[in-house]
Amino acid sequence: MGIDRYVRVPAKRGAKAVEIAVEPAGEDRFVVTVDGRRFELDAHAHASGVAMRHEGRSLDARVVWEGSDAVVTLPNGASKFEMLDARTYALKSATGAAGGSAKPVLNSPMAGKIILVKVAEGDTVKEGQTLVIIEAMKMENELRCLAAGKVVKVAVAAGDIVKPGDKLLELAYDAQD
Amino acid sequence: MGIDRYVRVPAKRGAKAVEIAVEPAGEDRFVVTVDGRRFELDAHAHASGVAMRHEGRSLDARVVWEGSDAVVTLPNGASKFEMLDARTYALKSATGAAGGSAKPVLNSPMAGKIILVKVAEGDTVKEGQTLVIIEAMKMENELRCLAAGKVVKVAVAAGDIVKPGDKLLELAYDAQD
Amino acid sequence: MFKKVLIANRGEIAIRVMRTLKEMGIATVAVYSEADRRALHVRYADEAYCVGPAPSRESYLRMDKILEVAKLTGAEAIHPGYGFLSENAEFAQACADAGVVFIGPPPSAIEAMGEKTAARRRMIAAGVPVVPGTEHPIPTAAQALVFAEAIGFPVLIKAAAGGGGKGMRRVDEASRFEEAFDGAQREARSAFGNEACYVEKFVVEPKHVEIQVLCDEHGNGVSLFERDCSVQRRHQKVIEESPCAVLSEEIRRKMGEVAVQGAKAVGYVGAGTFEFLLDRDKNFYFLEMNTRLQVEHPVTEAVVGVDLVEEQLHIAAGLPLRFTQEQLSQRGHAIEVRIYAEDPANQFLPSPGLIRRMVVPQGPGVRNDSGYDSGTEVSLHYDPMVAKFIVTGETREKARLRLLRALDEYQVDGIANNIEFLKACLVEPDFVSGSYDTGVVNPILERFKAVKPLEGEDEALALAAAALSLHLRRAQSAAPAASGGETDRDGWRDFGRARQVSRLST
Amino acid sequence: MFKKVLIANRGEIAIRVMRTLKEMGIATVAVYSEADRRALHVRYADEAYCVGPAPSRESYLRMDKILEVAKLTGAEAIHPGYGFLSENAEFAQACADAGVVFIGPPPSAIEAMGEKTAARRRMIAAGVPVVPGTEHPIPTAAQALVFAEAIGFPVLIKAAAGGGGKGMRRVDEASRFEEAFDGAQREARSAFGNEACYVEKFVVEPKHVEIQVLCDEHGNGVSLFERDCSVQRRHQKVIEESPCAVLSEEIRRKMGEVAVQGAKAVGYVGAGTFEFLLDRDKNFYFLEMNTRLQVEHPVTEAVVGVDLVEEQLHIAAGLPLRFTQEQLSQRGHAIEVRIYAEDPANQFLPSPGLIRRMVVPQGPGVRNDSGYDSGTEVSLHYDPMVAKFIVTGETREKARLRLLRALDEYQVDGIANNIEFLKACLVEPDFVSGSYDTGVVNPILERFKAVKPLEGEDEALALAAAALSLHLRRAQSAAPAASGGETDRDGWRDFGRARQVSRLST
Repeated sequence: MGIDRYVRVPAKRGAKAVEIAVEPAGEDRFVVTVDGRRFELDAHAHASGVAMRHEGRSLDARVVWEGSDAVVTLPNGASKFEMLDARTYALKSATGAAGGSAKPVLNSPMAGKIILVKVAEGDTVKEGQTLVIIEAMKMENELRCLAAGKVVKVAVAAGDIVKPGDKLLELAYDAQD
Repeated sequence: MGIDRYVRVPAKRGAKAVEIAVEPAGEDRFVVTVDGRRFELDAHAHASGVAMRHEGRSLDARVVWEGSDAVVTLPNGASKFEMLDARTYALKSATGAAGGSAKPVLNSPMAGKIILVKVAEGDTVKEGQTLVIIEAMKMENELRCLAAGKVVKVAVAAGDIVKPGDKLLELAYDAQD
Repeated sequence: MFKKVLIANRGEIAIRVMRTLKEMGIATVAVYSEADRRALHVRYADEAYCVGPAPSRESYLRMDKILEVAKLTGAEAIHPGYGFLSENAEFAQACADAGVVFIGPPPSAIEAMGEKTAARRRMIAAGVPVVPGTEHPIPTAAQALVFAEAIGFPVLIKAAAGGGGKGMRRVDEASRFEEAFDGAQREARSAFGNEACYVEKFVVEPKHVEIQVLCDEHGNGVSLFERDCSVQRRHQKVIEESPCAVLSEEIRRKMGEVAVQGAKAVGYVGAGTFEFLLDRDKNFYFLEMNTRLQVEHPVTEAVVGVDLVEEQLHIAAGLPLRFTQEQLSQRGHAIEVRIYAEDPANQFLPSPGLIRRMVVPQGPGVRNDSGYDSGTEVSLHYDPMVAKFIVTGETREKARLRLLRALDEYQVDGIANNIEFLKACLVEPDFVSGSYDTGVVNPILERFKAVKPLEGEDEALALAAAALSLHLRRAQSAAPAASGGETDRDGWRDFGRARQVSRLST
Repeated sequence: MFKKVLIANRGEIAIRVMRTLKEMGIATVAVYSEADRRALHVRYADEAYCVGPAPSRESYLRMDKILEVAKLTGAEAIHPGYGFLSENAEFAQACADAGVVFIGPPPSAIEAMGEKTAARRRMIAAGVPVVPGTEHPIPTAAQALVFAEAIGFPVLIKAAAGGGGKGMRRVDEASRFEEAFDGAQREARSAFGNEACYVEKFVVEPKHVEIQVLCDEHGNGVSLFERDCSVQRRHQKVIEESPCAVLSEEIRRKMGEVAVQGAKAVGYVGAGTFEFLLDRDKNFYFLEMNTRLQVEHPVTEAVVGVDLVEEQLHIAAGLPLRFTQEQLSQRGHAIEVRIYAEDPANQFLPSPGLIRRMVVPQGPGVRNDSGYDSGTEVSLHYDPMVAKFIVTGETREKARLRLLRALDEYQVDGIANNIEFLKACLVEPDFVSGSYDTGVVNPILERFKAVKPLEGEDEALALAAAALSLHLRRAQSAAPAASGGETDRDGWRDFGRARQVSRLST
């Protein structure tokens, strides 16, 4: 059947690495160990995720994959995990992308049209100040500044069409850490 | 993109072979020729089949694949087609499976338990006569004879568990063709 | 109110009950057989426990196991759904003995109504009109035949412990009687573990009309009016509606009064249904009482505006009814169809298997209760009902047209189903007029072709669709994986690989 | 009745209208933009024609093209839905000139109510109470500020041609007025091609309560009672319900009478809505009339038991109303939520994109109207509403709890959406009590976290689920293709191939 007898699945929860082992234990039965914590589970995959039973508790986990990230929803909330293989993990560690400090680049959170850029390079900006107005679906959306600082670079102009993730501005936040 | 510029799709409608050509003609546009009849279509595949527009008419064709058979449902009805490749077609022609005369084998139409076999080898049977009683989902289902003839072989006995397609009886129908 | 309730059932009814429980903030405990490990009702519950192997007798009918789960989980009450243990007085008693509330009538009421001939006698005593028939089960076919000849054919053979048409046989002539009686006994034994059968007069061209009642522990009882369940195939209800198109306000009131009176006569508590035959002259005869929730309860919910499961819970918790007869009324019209995994092209034989795709109608006035979804399996071990589907409209005709619209949207692919057959029933003139009787399905069965084949341009366009489906899947399969689309491919890769793009040489 | 009707709209409302048309046996003609080639409303129609490129102005607002399609197909009437051309008097006139019935009021009534300040004047003359404000659009921010200071802050800046909150700004202090006015004008110009704005008094802590009316060509008019639409975020309705929890029978009757009176004053024909502000003392002020079907019309349909689209068709065909005011009543309670493709974790910015999986709640008392399904795309060109979802219950509390149950079942995966935000609104104490006003959303916005992260054992179990999902997909991918399962694999093969089964070296 090609099912591995014992599978290790590295994952990340925020910046912290977790080790998960999945051991098949019969039809639709598994022993899953998460950071040393052992769970005996009935489980099967379905279109929307994984249905599990743990000590009688029925947990229908919705799992949405975004690339190698899994967003798992249970009745009490939802968490996103990065599911890694060893190679990818090593790569990410090298570039140090795990940092987590607020990025000094304002990327477009959506697809739309730039209506107005309210700041210029060199401007000093306050927290909450409107930086850019972007229109999508006939609504204007104001992108505001998250902390005080300075505008280093403006990458777009009114009339530009942007995709999600496109760089709009570069900022230098005032010293805080 | 790997999309063929011009694709021939042999198919069968009942016992008759049909030749279909699919020619992409722009985004979501195709020219499809069915036995020489030319259709200019807007079309795209979706989860349940193929949505088409033909001369303004919107045709949301449900397509269910059963192996290489396609069952296509349109508002006015549904038809099943065997979609072939040249190799398979040649093979089928050789074995002469296309015949179509009533098969002298009674296969189980369902999964279930044989309750009663009401005939024995050598019995003469009339049209409509009950041959086998099979139980599934707590209901008894009587399998009746479609034409007069003789029982050649009985392949099951009361208490047997059968799957769909399992042979139950062999019959010899009285001369008719 | 209870904090946790166990549902001793499976499929759509388990989920339907759990939906109301969740709305009431009550935790749910499911039980399941090994065959149902992947069933939706297990996923829907807060807790779930396996109670045995696939056969019902070893799982869903295991009272001991189910009560054990109730104890273990601290469930204060058990909802039995329909079928299985729902009309089992012994189970109701076992629940009481174990200190768990059985959400249904007291054991004595189940007993009084459960054995059909005893029920007839009780109802006759209570002044409820009944169909002529034997008052006790008859042990042998020969003895039964004597009685049948006495009341005159046609007669109906019925399982004393029966329900849902199982073990039921109509016999029109003496020569066919004994074989039918033996078959009915055999089926009854297999389905209920009790082969007792009885015989009654078959009322010709009747309507099957039933009255929904609710009774509380405090002596209150109300009728929630009628359902017309005359569209039956092999005594299995297929389409149900409320109101009944031919019922006058006066007969409706009378039937309701008689039903409440009958229920009170046996000390009934909870939701229950009085089934009647209604003849051409609007005489009605008691058939039997179902001492549980019915499959067709949603048409009453739609028209009367109540949640019958919630009312069951309130009654079981000892609360008085929340409305009087005067506060209840019917508004609009509702029709329910039962979608079965069965093959109309093949004598309606059950067709268990994997549902590859299920698409449920949406928009105004529709309700779907199902125990299945795309990718789930209809097991051969249990009832072949995939879903009950209900529409509501201002008028009967509006509801009927809405149902036709909706069934056009309904898809259950991968297994044979009766959707096309249901549509054929809905356009049958007798159904359209509302004056149909329980024989309405017979002429439809004769005419009905499960699939009307396409012709002319439609057939050519269907071939084009099949070819495009093949072509577009090939194209998708050839497209770079980087596109990242996680849309449904229906296993296309496997199929695509085996195919050749080449010319047919004829 | 018409034999064929063109629907000049897209998305859920086009499909909702077509569903009723199909139930009435009327053929349907869809129009679509190039961006909507694959949209569901194109698939649902009997015929469909492309009317131009993605931008509305070049497609859905092209009166000439749409009328050309009507001519070509022989459609006898056009249903405009909401938005787009639905409140465009010029289009209604063009339809009349082309001999096609516009399913809506006469051009004169649209004109009378369309320009908000003119409508105010008409309503004042008709005896309808209004909120104090300017009676004409004001050209410049400076002039508007003078007026705003005269009536006193807070004030509301509104687009004269507006609707749906576009171009609307609340201003609490003079210093922020001019910037807001300029922004409103800019947005109005972009959305409606008309920058005219006016200013009115902002009623503090009001409810937004509207009255649904139906008027026929024969001088009859009825009120179908109220909807409470006070749950708004940035003046966009999010949750609507009927009845309004705080309305007395007397105020309800008064509001209905005033609305019918106002409609008659402008010769209104068809379905329309009078929007009122209801203050703490139950004084109500006319805000504006929507001369079309509203997004929230289903809560009225549920509670009153009518199909408003069918009534629109009857009226447009010149038939008299099918009921009198006395025959109409409210039963039960209905709540609608609007499911938007927007990201609550990111200032509710629109999040267009591919819906990878959409699962719609089922069971009793739910209705879903959507223009999308699994595998379809929410375009950035149009409104980000994915679906309107409606529940019905015997009481307001039952409906609210049912909605919470149902939203737990609702899945829209692949794009950000507001479902969790809707749940947060439904448990807000002010919403629970029913006494909320239009400010109810503000405290929720402050507290709301789109995703509550899992903790402790739940987090560990979620990690187990993710690992199992990975593992089971790998196993399925490795299984022999002969198993023939055509179940959904969500593109797992691509992903599986890139992964390594190996140990993490930390």
